[in-house]
Amino acid sequence: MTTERNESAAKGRLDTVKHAAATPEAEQPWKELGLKEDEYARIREILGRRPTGAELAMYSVMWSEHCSYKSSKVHLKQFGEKVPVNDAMLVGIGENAGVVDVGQGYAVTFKVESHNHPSYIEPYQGAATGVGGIVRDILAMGARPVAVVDPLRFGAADHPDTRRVLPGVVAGIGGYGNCLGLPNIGGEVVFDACYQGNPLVNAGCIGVMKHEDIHLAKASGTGNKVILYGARTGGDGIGGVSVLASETFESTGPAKRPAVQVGDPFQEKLLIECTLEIFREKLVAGIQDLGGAGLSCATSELASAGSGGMRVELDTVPLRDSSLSPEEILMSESQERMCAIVEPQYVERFMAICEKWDVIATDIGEVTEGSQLEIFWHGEQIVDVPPRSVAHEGPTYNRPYARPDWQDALQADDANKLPRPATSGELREQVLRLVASPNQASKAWITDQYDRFVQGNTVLAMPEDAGMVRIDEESNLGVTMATDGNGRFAKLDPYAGAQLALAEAYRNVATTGAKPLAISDCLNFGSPEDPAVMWQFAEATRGLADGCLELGTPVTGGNVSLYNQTGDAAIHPTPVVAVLGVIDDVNRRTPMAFAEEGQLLYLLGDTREELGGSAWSQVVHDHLGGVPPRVDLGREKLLAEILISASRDGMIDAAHDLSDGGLIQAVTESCLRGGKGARLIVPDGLSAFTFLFSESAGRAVVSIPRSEELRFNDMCGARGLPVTRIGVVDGDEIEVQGEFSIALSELKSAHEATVPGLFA
Amino acid sequence: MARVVVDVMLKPEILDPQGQAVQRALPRLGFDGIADVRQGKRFELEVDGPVDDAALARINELAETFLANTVIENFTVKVEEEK
Amino acid sequence: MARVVVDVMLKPEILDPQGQAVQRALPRLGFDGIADVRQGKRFELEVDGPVDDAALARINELAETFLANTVIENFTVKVEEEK
Amino acid sequence: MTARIGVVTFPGTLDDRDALRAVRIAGAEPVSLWHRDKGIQQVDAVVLAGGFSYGDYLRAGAISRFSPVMGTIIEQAKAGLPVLGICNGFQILTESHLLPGAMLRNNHLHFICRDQKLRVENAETAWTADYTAGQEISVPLKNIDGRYVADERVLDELEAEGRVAFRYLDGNPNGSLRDIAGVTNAAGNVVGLMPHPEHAVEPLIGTGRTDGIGFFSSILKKLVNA
Ligand SMILES: Nc1ncnc2c1ncn2[C@@H]1O[C@H](COP(=O)(O)OP(=O)(O)O)[C@@H](O)[C@H]1O
Ligand SMILES: [Mg+2]
Repeated sequence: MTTERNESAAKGRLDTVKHAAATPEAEQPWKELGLKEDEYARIREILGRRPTGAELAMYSVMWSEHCSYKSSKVHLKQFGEKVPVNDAMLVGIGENAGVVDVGQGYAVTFKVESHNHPSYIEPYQGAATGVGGIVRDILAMGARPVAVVDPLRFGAADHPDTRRVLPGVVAGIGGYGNCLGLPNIGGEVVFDACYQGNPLVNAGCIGVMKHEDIHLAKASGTGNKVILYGARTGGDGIGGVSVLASETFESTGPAKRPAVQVGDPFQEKLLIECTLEIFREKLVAGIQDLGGAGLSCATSELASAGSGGMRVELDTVPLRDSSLSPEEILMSESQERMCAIVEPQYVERFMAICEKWDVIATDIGEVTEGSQLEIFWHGEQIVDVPPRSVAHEGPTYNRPYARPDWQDALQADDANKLPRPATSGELREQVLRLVASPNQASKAWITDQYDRFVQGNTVLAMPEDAGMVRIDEESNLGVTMATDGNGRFAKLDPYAGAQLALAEAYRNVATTGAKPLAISDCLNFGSPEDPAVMWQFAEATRGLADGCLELGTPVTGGNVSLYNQTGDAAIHPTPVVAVLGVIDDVNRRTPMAFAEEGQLLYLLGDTREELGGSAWSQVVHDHLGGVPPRVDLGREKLLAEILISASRDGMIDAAHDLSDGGLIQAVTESCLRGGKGARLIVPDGLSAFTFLFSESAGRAVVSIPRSEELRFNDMCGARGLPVTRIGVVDGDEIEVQGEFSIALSELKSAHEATVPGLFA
Repeated sequence: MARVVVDVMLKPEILDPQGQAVQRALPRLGFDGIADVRQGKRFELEVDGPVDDAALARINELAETFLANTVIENFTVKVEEEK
Repeated sequence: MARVVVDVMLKPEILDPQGQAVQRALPRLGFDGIADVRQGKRFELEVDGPVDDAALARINELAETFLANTVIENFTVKVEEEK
Repeated sequence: MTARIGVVTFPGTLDDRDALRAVRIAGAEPVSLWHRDKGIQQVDAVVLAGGFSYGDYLRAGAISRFSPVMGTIIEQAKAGLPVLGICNGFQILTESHLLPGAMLRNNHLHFICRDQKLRVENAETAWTADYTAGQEISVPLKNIDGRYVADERVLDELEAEGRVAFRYLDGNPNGSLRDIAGVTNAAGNVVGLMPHPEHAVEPLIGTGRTDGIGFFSSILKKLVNA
């Protein structure tokens, strides 16, 4: 019955270009496909006729918010305008992922993407295919993927639905990433009620290549073949277009197609190995992964970036479900597929490599002399469009934005005025509550579900400040990545919040001894149609662009995820920033563990009374108000320089950055990691409370051998970084002199029991 | 005690990598003549008390909300045997 | 084309943590009266040609050597329907 | 003269590069073997590395067992070829019936990645001679189907014959019966274990220990002295 439909379609009911030209008045379901009236009118204007069903399908997905960035583009422009002088950039924004030079002839590409919505509907598969998608992006740049990271946000830790979503998401990320053989070296897990109906599942990947291996997504060279390879195409992820199919094909329309895709990590692993072998033999002229919008996106982007046109015989696409209509094939988001442009003389070899890896590969068309993207179905033309108009010339909106009227009241509700612990006993009790709270507690139960050792190059991974992998076994060159984003800070002040996210990730990278080079981001926000959300977005992007300019770390690419809201309630604005760093010799890396009894603890940076948006205000008072900690990017840069020099010169044995939870959180983590206690002295001029809980930015704590104390102090003094000796590594408890002490064993069980208690 | 079996299979239009892996292996094992393989889950529930309409309705609900994710899976419920 | 179903279940003496996890979740979901849950696999094979004794014998062999690991699992084979 | 040690790559094998590196670090000559080839290039020993061969669909190791290379390896292992199965490799060896028992989903149902303490119970196999019986080592563990089971009779037999080669210490990570982390065949040439010694061969990488190198140095000595 299914082939019958296709045959009858081929016999005349197919909406061909000719038919479209002849029937200008035919009704089309543009509205159901999410297009606005003026957008539909523009398509008609571009084509000089009504679009065919297939063309309408392509425009509707490619002009969607997700693919066209129509609401965010005007703001993202800044990342290309406020570019810091940084000679590491090899490929900038606009490609599948940016590429930076890390020295010794190596280049690194990295990117973070969101898979938020699918992960709420089907946590396992949603998260799994999120990993799959970002890995293909990196692969498409010509790089071998070497590590993944996964910044995650969930609803309240104790909400019953979080019990459904979190274990599924974690199993999905692990199930897919572990099976690909990519070590998971970092990420975040944050709980907040604002994410209840809208968890954030961001996934990032790092890839490594030699400079000469960079591949770009373009189709040029008349006569070159378009080869689709990987999984067969099925009806996944094309929910919306089935409307179109059933309109076009009357009553025999297929059942509603699922909006969720199922991933096959095994197939992806084969795709990776196969593609890398193809790269090694230099067989491709251009390459593109198939992600959102599937073939529509891959063909239009490849053609748009190339010099000529492209002709595709859509009926040659290998299918898993023979009932798919041409529109559906164009839109299908079936996973684990890639599209390559191959010179005719290399096709045979290309096919042989695919055969070796059991990967199906099909010649589906070729690069043509013209300038149009032309798609045929059993010999009849169903698409004839200028590819740029689909891929790059979608609508752009300058949506109205306005500082929300509640922002002032929120900032006026000052967290510094919240009641503080009155006694040492209360202070002690609040420390224990803090380190046991879901956001500050150990995430080992989660991260232990990820393989962090595979490939045998992992130098640092969770719970270290940043992940680090060796990329050259001879020279010990390594790369580092940290991701951060604090939605609470961003809610209080989106401009500062974005800069704090950047500063924290930057600091985390530097803490390990690596030099921060460049960033990628994943901007998770509510509906752009809400002026308050749009203001948050505008402020956050402005903050991030300004911050990158000042820190000298360009934005190499990223991802925007809008409409993260439940009803009218938007999530906290959540810009997640991934900073990539490089270290010449991984032997010099600085770990976080306080492991050497007798070493001195120094606090670097200034501690002010800054509790707005802090973990303390959340855990003890369930409060969000005031302003976030002050941002001083000049100071962040100086701190980073000190941490990097100290690691290079072997002055420090351990370091840990200070962020949410403040000093006591950082010291607890480093002591537990090293299995040693610490005696702390409250510095003059600070209350014990502020010393322990303030979240002032630009700080880190380091452990220094006594023999290096003088040299270290001299270096900091000479460069003007305030440092304070705050104690010593000692014993098996954390003691805050004159206040309280807590046995490591008690801290350990408080810190480690929470997450398994909730989810195991 | 009665046994109720809930079979959960991926919807036909959804990719079934497990079933495909089995199918692809068959020729190598010298088996042919099998056009398609799908792999799903089988749950055997031992039910206390009688499996009346009310009990079956509840098991259907259980299957729908918990044992299967109906976004991607179909299920069937059947009473297997009385012991 | 006929469908043959192979059900594979862990042997009764082998711990089935998946079944147990389902069972443990039931009270939380407000279900009771289910004494035991076991989870296994269901394979649906679409067979070309007739499912005669010879074909069934071969599928039995397939199940025994491949679909099930008889160190830990039992299986059953049944013809389901003719289409 | 050094020994040539082959590492098989199946589709979905992940730790093959790591195993080749470990072989090299130990001083032997690493040789890549391909699942579709029947020949094994006259290697002196074979490592079946970790990963998810064929996606671990159906059961871990169930599909790989039927590959051409395994046909040869099964035959030669029975004739004495030293074979080490790590993680997925161990699963392939049980599916191939070169080692007794079977591997099942971990009792907690999750993938688990951690530093795992083990006791070497049998230091007389081809792959453990550089350890001493009772020695405690730590190597990374990472799997989801790591629960070793066999029936009581088989387990008793293994214990009696000293064929439990490794046991988990400080907590059984997956519900394996009698804390079994690895076993050997009666001849001592075929050894399988779930934890990953090939990830513990360099001081800076992974958990920062080198407790795993002994597997590779053991076999090298045995082959070179033979
Ligand atoms: N979802 C996750 N995936 C991988 N690693 C994670 C994840 N969540 C947290 N981690 C790791 O756990 C450690 C602690 O996380 P976090 O407290 O957020 O670090 P920080 O505050 O330094 O940014 C880090 O090494 C981080 O990379
Ligand atoms: Mg940190």
